[in-house]
Amino acid sequence: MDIVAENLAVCQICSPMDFRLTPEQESFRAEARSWLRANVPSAERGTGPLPSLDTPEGFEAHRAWERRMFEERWSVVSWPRSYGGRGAGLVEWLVFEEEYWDAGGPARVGQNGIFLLGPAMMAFGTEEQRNRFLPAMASGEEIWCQGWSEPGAGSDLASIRSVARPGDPEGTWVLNGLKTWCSRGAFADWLFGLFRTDPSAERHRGLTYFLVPLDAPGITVRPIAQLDGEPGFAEVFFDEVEVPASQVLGSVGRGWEVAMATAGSERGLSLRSPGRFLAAARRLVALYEQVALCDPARAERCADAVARAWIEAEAYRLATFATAARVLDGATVGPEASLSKLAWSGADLAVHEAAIGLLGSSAELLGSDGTPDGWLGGFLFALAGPIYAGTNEIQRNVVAERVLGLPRG
Amino acid sequence: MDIVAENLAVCQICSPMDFRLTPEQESFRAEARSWLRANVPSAERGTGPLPSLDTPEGFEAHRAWERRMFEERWSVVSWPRSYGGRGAGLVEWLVFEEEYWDAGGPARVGQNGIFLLGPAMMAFGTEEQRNRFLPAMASGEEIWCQGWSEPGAGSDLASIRSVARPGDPEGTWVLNGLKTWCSRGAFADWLFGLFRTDPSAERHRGLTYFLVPLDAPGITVRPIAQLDGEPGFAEVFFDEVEVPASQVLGSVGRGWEVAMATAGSERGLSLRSPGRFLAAARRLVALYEQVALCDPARAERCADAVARAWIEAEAYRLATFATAARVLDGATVGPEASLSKLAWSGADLAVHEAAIGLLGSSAELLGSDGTPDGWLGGFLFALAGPIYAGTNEIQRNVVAERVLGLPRG
Amino acid sequence: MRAAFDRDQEDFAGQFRSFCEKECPPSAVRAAWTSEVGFSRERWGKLAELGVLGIGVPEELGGIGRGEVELAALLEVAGWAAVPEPVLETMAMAVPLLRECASGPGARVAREWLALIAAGEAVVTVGPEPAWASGATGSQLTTVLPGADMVLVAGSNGVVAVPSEACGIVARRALDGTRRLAEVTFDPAAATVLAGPDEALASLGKLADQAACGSAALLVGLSSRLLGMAVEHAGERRQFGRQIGSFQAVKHKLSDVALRIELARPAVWYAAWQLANQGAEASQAASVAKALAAEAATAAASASLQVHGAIGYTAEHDLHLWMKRSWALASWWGDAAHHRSRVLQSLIARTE
Amino acid sequence: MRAAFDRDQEDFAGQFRSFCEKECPPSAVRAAWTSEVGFSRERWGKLAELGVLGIGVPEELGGIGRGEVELAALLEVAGWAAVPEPVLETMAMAVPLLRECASGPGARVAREWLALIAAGEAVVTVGPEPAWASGATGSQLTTVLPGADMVLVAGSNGVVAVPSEACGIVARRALDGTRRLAEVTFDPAAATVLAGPDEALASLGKLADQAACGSAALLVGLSSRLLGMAVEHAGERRQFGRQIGSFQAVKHKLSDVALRIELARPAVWYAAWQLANQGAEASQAASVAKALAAEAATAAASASLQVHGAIGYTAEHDLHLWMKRSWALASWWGDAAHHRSRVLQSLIARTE
Repeated sequence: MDIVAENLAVCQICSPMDFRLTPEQESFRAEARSWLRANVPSAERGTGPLPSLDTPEGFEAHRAWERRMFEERWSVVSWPRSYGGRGAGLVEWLVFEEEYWDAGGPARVGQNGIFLLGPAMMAFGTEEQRNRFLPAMASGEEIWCQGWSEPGAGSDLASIRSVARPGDPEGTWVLNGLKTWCSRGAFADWLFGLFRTDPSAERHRGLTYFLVPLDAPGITVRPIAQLDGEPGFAEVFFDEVEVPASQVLGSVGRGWEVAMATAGSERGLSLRSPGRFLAAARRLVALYEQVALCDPARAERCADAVARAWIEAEAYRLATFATAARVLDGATVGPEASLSKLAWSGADLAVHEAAIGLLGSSAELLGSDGTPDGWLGGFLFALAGPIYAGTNEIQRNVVAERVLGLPRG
Repeated sequence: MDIVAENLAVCQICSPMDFRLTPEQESFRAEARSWLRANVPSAERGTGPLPSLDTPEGFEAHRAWERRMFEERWSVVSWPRSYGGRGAGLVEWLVFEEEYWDAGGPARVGQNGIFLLGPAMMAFGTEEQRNRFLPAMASGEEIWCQGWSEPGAGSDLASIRSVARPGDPEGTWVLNGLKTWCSRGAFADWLFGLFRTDPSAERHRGLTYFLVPLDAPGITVRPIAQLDGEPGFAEVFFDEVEVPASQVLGSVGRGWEVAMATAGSERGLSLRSPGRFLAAARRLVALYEQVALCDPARAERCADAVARAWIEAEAYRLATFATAARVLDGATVGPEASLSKLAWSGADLAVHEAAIGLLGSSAELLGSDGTPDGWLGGFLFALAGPIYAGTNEIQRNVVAERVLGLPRG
Repeated sequence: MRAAFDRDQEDFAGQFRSFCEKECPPSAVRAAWTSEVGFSRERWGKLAELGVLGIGVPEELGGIGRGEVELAALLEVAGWAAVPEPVLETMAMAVPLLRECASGPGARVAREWLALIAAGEAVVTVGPEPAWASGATGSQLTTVLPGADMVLVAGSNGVVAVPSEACGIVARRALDGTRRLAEVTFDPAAATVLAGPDEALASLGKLADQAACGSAALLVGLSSRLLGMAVEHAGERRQFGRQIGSFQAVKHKLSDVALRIELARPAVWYAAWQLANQGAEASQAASVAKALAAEAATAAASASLQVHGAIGYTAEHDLHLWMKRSWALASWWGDAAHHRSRVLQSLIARTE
Repeated sequence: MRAAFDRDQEDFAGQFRSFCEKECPPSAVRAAWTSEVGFSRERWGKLAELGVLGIGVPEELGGIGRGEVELAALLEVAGWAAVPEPVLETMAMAVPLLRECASGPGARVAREWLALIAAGEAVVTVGPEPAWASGATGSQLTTVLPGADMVLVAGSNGVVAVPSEACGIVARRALDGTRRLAEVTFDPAAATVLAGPDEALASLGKLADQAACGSAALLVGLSSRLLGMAVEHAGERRQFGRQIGSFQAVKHKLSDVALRIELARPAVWYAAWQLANQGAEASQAASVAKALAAEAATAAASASLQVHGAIGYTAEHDLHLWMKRSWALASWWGDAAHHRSRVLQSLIARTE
């Protein structure tokens, strides 16, 4: 009858569209769910919620939780078994994340290491570095903070001025400069970041990626209080800090490439899995139902915002599965990662703004420990989304120029 | 007791804030209302609604309405009596406009002349020009279209390439070039616009403001159909068009200043009075009430958009009265006119989008004459708001640079 | 888990796109506006030859026997090309409805018309649009009446098939010249009952889901073309000595539209897959898809018009052909706000 | 018709602004966060000396005897400076309420407290916030309880005055360190009745209008400072070799905020004028003002945070002092959506 009908009959190379998990994926989901439901710190079992991870005691409590997960190989499910993972695939990782957040899992204090440095180290690190650093990172024994930004280099990351000059003995380096907005910097153990090793090179050339213990002589950490009042990030000062050659990741002078692989992870698939936002969107619907019972007029006024927010989270979930399918077909995630960042930061804000609307003026109340918790804490955190990991203005430029092909300038 | 209290007691120079009209203004309002209610073309009296002014018969019907208004001095209330006006003040003009639109007055076919050229001519024209052109403009005897844009000069108005070279006899000019998006151009009698008289000058220098009859030899008018299918604007081709010296407005080479005064009117107070949007917002509320009776769920979903739209229109009304007060105190409307344009174009869209939402899929239906009328026609017209009279992107630049003082670039 | 078309589906969509580039350029869309019935019977035949019209018709009736996933792939292409033929009405609504009725009281008629559709010999429309979609002040409308051979009328009393010549038709013209709407009345004696009142209610629900999902797929295609036109214009048009696409205001506006489209597209796939598999989330997913796609299209139309400036405001430029179709489909069978409210209701019902 | 302050009003506002620049710099706001009651009793006294506190108190009680228009001018300045003292509660709510009760059963007490307020010797708060404002899950709250000398409790049963020491107070800390909230209970025996149930209902309505208009005035001031900070930062901060304020994304974001503020300000004036003149549109105008001002402030906070980037996200930078006040006041005594719904209701009622 026609060529297309014939084609449909003969070509069966790819598997058809199917939004169900495979039986193996379903059993992975069931195992994760059951472990998480039994182990996630919870008020009911008297093990939670954990104090804010930006307090000294909260930081250690979160570190302990990372270790607990690591012990049962739930800390880094997608990593190879040799580093403490399960070698799980991309879809399994997304499924694990859905379960993690749905079970009310705490924020991941190790996430900068696990999701940003980890992938870069697997791609660019030596075997020694991977064995030395990855398991300790996964277990929470060593918590990493990032050292990207500087006072003059925020969105314009290539303007880095912190320097590393060759030290003595040969191959070692001496670091000087200042890094800022280092998330988790107040209590972390190690820092990863870029330093200029070729002072004559400009912009993104002549940079090198270093790994630095925060207790090294010459380092001063100044915690900075965030909107919630807690030291969620820090300034880190480097004054003649000596670093051995083994703490350079990738080649000297090629730090930008290493960092960009990491930044891709941050904006793309791995930092902000849909599970987190879906869980929040589900809690939002539950809040809506509560409010509808005692203040139907307010609930009605917020209904459209609630629906919108839930739909944004669901759309991000579906879009992420579509990206995963492309990746599994062999595609790499390029500038489309910027679309992903715009999506999750938008969904997170939409969910929390809708919740704040439902709560009315009681939204401003602090928790019993005097810090913003629950929806208010989540709202403050969501506000940072359009700023960190490359501002959303930068992401829109990337989408316009590199996805749509609009002219630079 | 304190210096401030003393100050309050002694200083009475300015009159206090008062949103009431004076008795004189109230009686002006009453007179306008009574005349308009009795004379505005209406279905009830079998005199309206007029056909679209972008059709030949509609154009003439609107011209006749302009003449009717002129006969009773309602066409240009704020103009001096010598040109057919009433010498009404700014507040009176705003009041007249409220009444005009509230009474369902038709679109003003002469508005480009009356609101754009008129003020420029009063400021820059010779006495002969004013006497020759203004009364005919006010009576609808001569309808003007604007000749600002060219294919390469839209938002970037200073890129004009149409030229005027000295003719014979001395003082006359010969025009060549192409003007486009000339609103009302299809049926108008005259055109005003800028032509380059000094070909060596760049950008906004060396331009001259000309007045040209559209039946002059060498002129070709090509009507352009708008979104509603009607020729709402036209391209006007100039091929060796001879123009006498008496048809230059202002000084030769100073056309930009004359045009900018006009553009200020367009964006600022005089082109889009709040009355128009307020009347539409009131009709929107009435539509909401109708829909609430037969489809309460839809009305409920649209309620917030309806309220928002009405509030936008009301806010623009109040802000315009505040601008009027500043003008009456002796201030001039500068770059703030750009805020005004952003406000009215936004309010107009908000009102019509809310109405389209209330109408659901029946919004797409054409009127019985096969053209978009009512809310659909208004929606299409509102869509043009952010584009004409300087795109809203240009207006935001102006606000940022000249009101807020942000750096150019 | 695989959230992507397979190669066959991609290939079929690709072939349909090539077909559209050749057989349905903007000039053809424009010609349809002024044609008698708003679309081309000749192209309808070619669509059948290509297998497009028969995609959802069972193989034994001359179709290809595929489901909503393949349909979604084709409808996105149809939207991209602004195909004027009534693909939504016939392919996404009439075919599934007839398929469901193919074992009921009107099986013979249903099967007959399915075969006619696959062969390109029949245009079938479905109506009237329910009151919740058309808005309180609007009358209940059906699309493409003047050109249809048969009208399926789905109401709570049953599903009946009425030949167009037995319908009383009050034609209403719409802003989009290819959308020929009508208010329809018919003589019950001329109608064949395809489903009784019991099945009809379920059918009506499914019909609404199919309409939502199908219009969402069309809207994603329309949006991507609107975006493409804007990107192209922004790369060509110069003002202030620069391409206007180099201005951040233009870049950010268009990247926001790109985001809306990239979020809507997988939602359409999921809804189509749910419908094809009679999933429990089919209705909800269809509403999610329609809500996202309608918003994407509205944003794409608005951004594209603004980027084009005055030229986009003319009927001479092709932009309006896509823009007007987008506006119409964004509210046809439920606008974004309706579908969001439906999603919230279904989320609440699920937790109860 | 004159939609502008007169010179006296301008001058008074200007003097208050100079006062704030000197007496209430950001460091003073910051100090109030960690102070015992969240504001400064010393500055309260100075505000009285300047005449600010007495603006609405009748002259015979030591005040200046002006109304809501002057109050709006002062509150905009107070918002601009983020003055931590409870000017909304005392000046915009307690004073008008006491003024209304000054001829009722509690006239003596009302007049006494009005005089104390004008003299800077009393801080009076009003509560609790009604349920429609605080949200369904929130308990009913009162502001500045720990530092107040007296609480006016306005409910449908009447308006009563209760000395703070006779109140049961459960303090609740808010995100803005100067906002000291509390759940309040009191012993009726300790309360003075200022108005009976009949007058109370009207008083409660007026109180809500005063709260809406007063918070709107504060929000306009807060917004304009937030915008000012963003403009300043955008002119200083350089990235990619340019001031970030030269990027169109930043320009357009901030010009949109400027527009929201310019639209909200005259709406506040109109509401204040309506309240001062007991106009028929007072309630509607107050809601219009609050809806516009709350949206302006929310937009200003969001844009200013984004323009500041990470530095704006710290508690070290002053931005958060303004941002948090804005968020709180945007929903205090009714958020934008509540007030929009109230506007629509009043528009409909008017046509009926």
